[in-house]
Amino acid sequence: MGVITTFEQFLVRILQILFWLLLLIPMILTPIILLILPYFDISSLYPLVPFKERVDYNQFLKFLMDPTLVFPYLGDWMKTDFFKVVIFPGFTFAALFSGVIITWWERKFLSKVHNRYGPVYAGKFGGILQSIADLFKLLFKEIIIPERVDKLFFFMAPMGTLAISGALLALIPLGPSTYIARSNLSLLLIFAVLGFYPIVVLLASWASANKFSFIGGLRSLHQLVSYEIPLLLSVLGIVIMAGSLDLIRIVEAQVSLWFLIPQFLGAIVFIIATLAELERIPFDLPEADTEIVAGWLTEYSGMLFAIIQLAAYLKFYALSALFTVLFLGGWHGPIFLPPEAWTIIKVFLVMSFLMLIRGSMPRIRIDQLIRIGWVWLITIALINLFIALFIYSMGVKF
Amino acid sequence: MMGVLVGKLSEVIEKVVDEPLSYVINWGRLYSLWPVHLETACCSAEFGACHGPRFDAERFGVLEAFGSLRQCDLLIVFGTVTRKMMPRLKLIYDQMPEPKYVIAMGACAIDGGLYFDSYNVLPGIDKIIPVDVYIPGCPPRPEAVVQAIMMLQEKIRRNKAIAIGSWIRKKFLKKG
Amino acid sequence: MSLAIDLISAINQAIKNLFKRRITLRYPEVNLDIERGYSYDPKAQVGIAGYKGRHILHLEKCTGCSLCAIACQNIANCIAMVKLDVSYPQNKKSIFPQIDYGNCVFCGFCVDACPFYALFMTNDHELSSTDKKSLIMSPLQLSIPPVKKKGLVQLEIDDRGPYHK
Amino acid sequence: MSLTTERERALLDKIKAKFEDVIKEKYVKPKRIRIDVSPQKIFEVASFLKALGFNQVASVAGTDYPSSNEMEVVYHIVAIDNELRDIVFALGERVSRDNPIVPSLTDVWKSASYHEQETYEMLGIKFEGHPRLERLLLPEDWADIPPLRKEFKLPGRE
Amino acid sequence: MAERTLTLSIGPQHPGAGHFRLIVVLDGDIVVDVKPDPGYVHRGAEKMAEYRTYIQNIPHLERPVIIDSSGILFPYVLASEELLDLPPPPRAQYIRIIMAELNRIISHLYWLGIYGVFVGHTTMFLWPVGDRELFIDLAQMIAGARVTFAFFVPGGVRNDIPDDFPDKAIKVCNYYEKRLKEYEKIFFYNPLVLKRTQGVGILKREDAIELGATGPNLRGSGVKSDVRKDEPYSSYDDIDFEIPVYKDGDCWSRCMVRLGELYQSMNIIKQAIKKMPSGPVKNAKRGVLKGIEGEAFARTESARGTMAYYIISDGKPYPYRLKLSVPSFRCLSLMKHLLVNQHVADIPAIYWGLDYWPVEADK
Repeated sequence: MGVITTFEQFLVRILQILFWLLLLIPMILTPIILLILPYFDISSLYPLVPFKERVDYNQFLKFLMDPTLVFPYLGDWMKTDFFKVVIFPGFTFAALFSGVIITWWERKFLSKVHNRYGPVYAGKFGGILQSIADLFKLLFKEIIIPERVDKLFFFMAPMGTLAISGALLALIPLGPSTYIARSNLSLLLIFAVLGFYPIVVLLASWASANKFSFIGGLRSLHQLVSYEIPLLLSVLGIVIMAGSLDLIRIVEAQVSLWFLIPQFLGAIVFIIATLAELERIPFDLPEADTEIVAGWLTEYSGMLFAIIQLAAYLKFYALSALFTVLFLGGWHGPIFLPPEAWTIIKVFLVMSFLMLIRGSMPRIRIDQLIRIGWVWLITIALINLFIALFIYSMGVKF
Repeated sequence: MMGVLVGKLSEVIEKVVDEPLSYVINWGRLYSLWPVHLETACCSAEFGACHGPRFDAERFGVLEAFGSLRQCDLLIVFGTVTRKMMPRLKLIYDQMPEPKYVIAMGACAIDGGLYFDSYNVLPGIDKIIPVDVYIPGCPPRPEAVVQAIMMLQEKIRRNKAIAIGSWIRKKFLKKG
Repeated sequence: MSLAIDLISAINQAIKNLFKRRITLRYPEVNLDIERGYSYDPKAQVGIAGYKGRHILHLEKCTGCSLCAIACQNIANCIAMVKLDVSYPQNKKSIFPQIDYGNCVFCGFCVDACPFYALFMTNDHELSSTDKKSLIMSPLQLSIPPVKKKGLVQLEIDDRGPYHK
Repeated sequence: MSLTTERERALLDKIKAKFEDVIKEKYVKPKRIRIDVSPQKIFEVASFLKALGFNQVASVAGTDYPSSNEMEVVYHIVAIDNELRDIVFALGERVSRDNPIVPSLTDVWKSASYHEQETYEMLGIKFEGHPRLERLLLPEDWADIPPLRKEFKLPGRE
Repeated sequence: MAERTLTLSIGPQHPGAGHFRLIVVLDGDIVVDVKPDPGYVHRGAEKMAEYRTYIQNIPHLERPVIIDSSGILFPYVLASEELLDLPPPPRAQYIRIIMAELNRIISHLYWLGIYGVFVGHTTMFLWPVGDRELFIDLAQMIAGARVTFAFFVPGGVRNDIPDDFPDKAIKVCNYYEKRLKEYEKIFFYNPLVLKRTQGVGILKREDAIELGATGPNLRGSGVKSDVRKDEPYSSYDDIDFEIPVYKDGDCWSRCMVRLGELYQSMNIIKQAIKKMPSGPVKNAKRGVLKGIEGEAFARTESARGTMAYYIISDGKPYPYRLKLSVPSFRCLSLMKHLLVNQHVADIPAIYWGLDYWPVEADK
């Protein structure tokens, strides 16, 4: 499939690309369409677009003469659910931030730890287009479907990982009003969504019909199941202190003091459990390349692999953002930057810290991992819970 | 008349579809060459050095030896291929997804090198798989490996990833 | 407790290295300064230290004795004696060594074998090719000295680590 | 570096006292002793050497002598961490080329196991009592004679 | 039993095993049986040596272990000097020591880099591989190649060291001794590395001797055995150095032995530079080299352990039989002993902890 020489091949390839584009790009293209739509008669499209009143052509000409008049409409549009889900705190922003910037930054940052440069030549500035190049390559790469795989689950599993990671984004607020969904139970919902991940991984590994995939899937299952409990326990202290499961309420409770300070042990447990949930070094056992090739990713190639990677980085972003919201005071910061910017800066720093751990730690073994999870982390998380109860019983209100 | 029309059409397609798309695809491919982890012999030590901080092949988007070969595009044959390794090498090449490139690193992979008269060594891997770039040396310096990677990038850049125009010309003009 | 200290000191070590120098040689832009190639003094029977890169053949000294080819015969079997259209007084038969770099292992024993100061090695090492045939270098190609490279640097060491200058 | 051979002589005398008639002294050099034993008696000699302190096999070398129609196996035995550590003891045996079967010394020195397997593969000498006489280094489809025999010629030579 | 177990083939295309295959039988996460399958790089060096003269043998005999190419040539030149009657001059012996120790450092650093990858520590791959270049540059100054030097010849070495070498070598050694402290913090005393390596793959003292372990693997089991001390060759008896020995016999001990050897090797290089006499570097004997009839056995301590050559000569310019006894080959018998009853994740840690270099074992 290297060089496309015939028209049939070209058609097949274009169809394939269309499929992937349909999956990913609408989130970028639709906003542009929606920007233009208000200028036309759109009464039939009322359920889709924000503007309930009819926009006439005179209005359109006025906009052409003075583009600044668009801004109030733009502001209105940015408040719609569609924009939120698809563009700003939602998928497009998260995918671009984690899939393009963070992947590039991870390689550059770790390279600096290693005393070298990392990507340089792709893109003019420090190889900034490296991840785009990887994406283009994977878009046009053959997808190998081994003979014995279970095709349905083999294809569904990457989409499943992407869906789970995307769903996590909905519940995490970046600013006081920049969130997609608000619920009284949003913290609990996040854990509920995370709970689907091991199932998808196990399905993927089983469908791959490969011994290494299977071992990787089993490892992943063990790891994810045993680290969800300390992850949940570590945030209970915050729930007690903030008195709510609502993430926005939790951030608002941190106006005076970040929960990092009273809940330091909880933060440590949360970071360790997060690393395990993300399958990153020192807990990257399901993808441990020197032991089991690429773990449950072994049989995935081309765009399926890219989707899984994108999902992994979205999850990385989502859990880092969760840490920011829970422990680092969310959007609180000096007034000279908008609140969303503070959240993103904090998320970026948290992600950099997790990368630093990747640069300085080896991988640990599965039995040690489970032991750490069930014995140490749960104990520390319980101690942390008692600290929170103690502070609460002292009558300290956040 | 028809011939002229088809000729013009193919030219337009070449200009509008083939060239820009080829450029974009090739740009992605040439900065994202992931090598398969296949160590056939001793040159792998110098390939490791090539990924070390000093020569840092990741500057060109070449990752250090990658986990699964399903995700790789570049097969670097590090030196000697013995008769025991030969079927495995062929198998690995067949398992890689298209498009794939092969670099023969070291004298043994090119022609057998020192082991030209050994009873167990395949004299040159181009007898079983196609090779894009040859790197002489025993083992080559990491700079030579980097140079070979740049050469391969140049080769990919010149390669046409999509060639609809010429296909149309070939198919319809001959008939007409 | 000591466990936590050790963990933190490991992470700290990684942070410290963020402020160290990079050792990377930015190869296509700059080149490592390898001063000279390996040569051999047949009178004293010892070599003179230098890099073992591509050969250089002094046509005006080569007598066509094929000692280099004999030395290489059992090592890599990459030197063949070919006839050229040039005439030199010391080389009546006009045969000179031709080297196949697809086989050459750069051991330098052919240089040790040459008693007439005709075959030395240079510091040239960029020989990659997309074509197997172009790896075979004729005597005339071998007689051209390598191009002087741009941006020569050397490895230096200071308090913040090794770097290229 | 001492160039005398007194210690080596004394050691050899000790062995000679036990196995008067079966061993044949080949040479005694500084730090190197070589004796030849017949394959029937090699097990006893080896056990005695191990009791003396030679506790590891450094190499097992088989050699083909088509001129005298014999094959030779030489065990180079070293002593780890005792007073004989600087001496390398060579224990040789010769068998006929037509039916090369020798007793395996794996029971005396476990470290001889893979060396003997390699010798079996490269020369076709059978080690009786070896647990695992099978293909090791050569390709699975090797159908030629063992490569280190003298009548096996390299491709393109002679 | 057969239904419970799972057979994995690790290698030859596997990130955890290059040019080598381990057939592993698993029961859950525990290894039940191991069968090493070497031979993917068997190139017939011993047979080829019978067709080449003593000088022509040098390039292909150093190929089996190019990262320690002086280590593998050292016993060859010692054995062939005995057969050819070509004693090396004293200066050559010191240059040989410097080269051998530089190569030991280069080899250990490569080992450390790969060990870093094998236990999943990315930084520990890149630091040693990067700092290895410092020593490669030093070796290149002397011998004119990055790894395959072809520098030792029977009767001496091929060329003298350049004038600016001693200063540069001492500068690099001084820098690197400081740098190694950073390695200790991030890797050797990192609690997670300790968790991965301590108590894993324990090789007891008796087993180590019985199964034929050698070099750092043997010293990691508490046996003080080093050919450089046991049977001092070249000029090692003039130099004052220690042999690091660790008692536990686990992967970590084997790591620490190699770390100690890095320090000791730099110490030896510094001393050898100071003590080096002046004079010729090559025996001036000329003519066709023909071995005297007889045999020679020489052993040295290479980076991986005792490297030995057994050469039989029948009076011709070619050796009649050349037997190469390499330390990696002896690791094969350790593998089954160490890997059975361990976890899957420990396979790379134990396997590469033995510093098994398949090319060397296959010859």
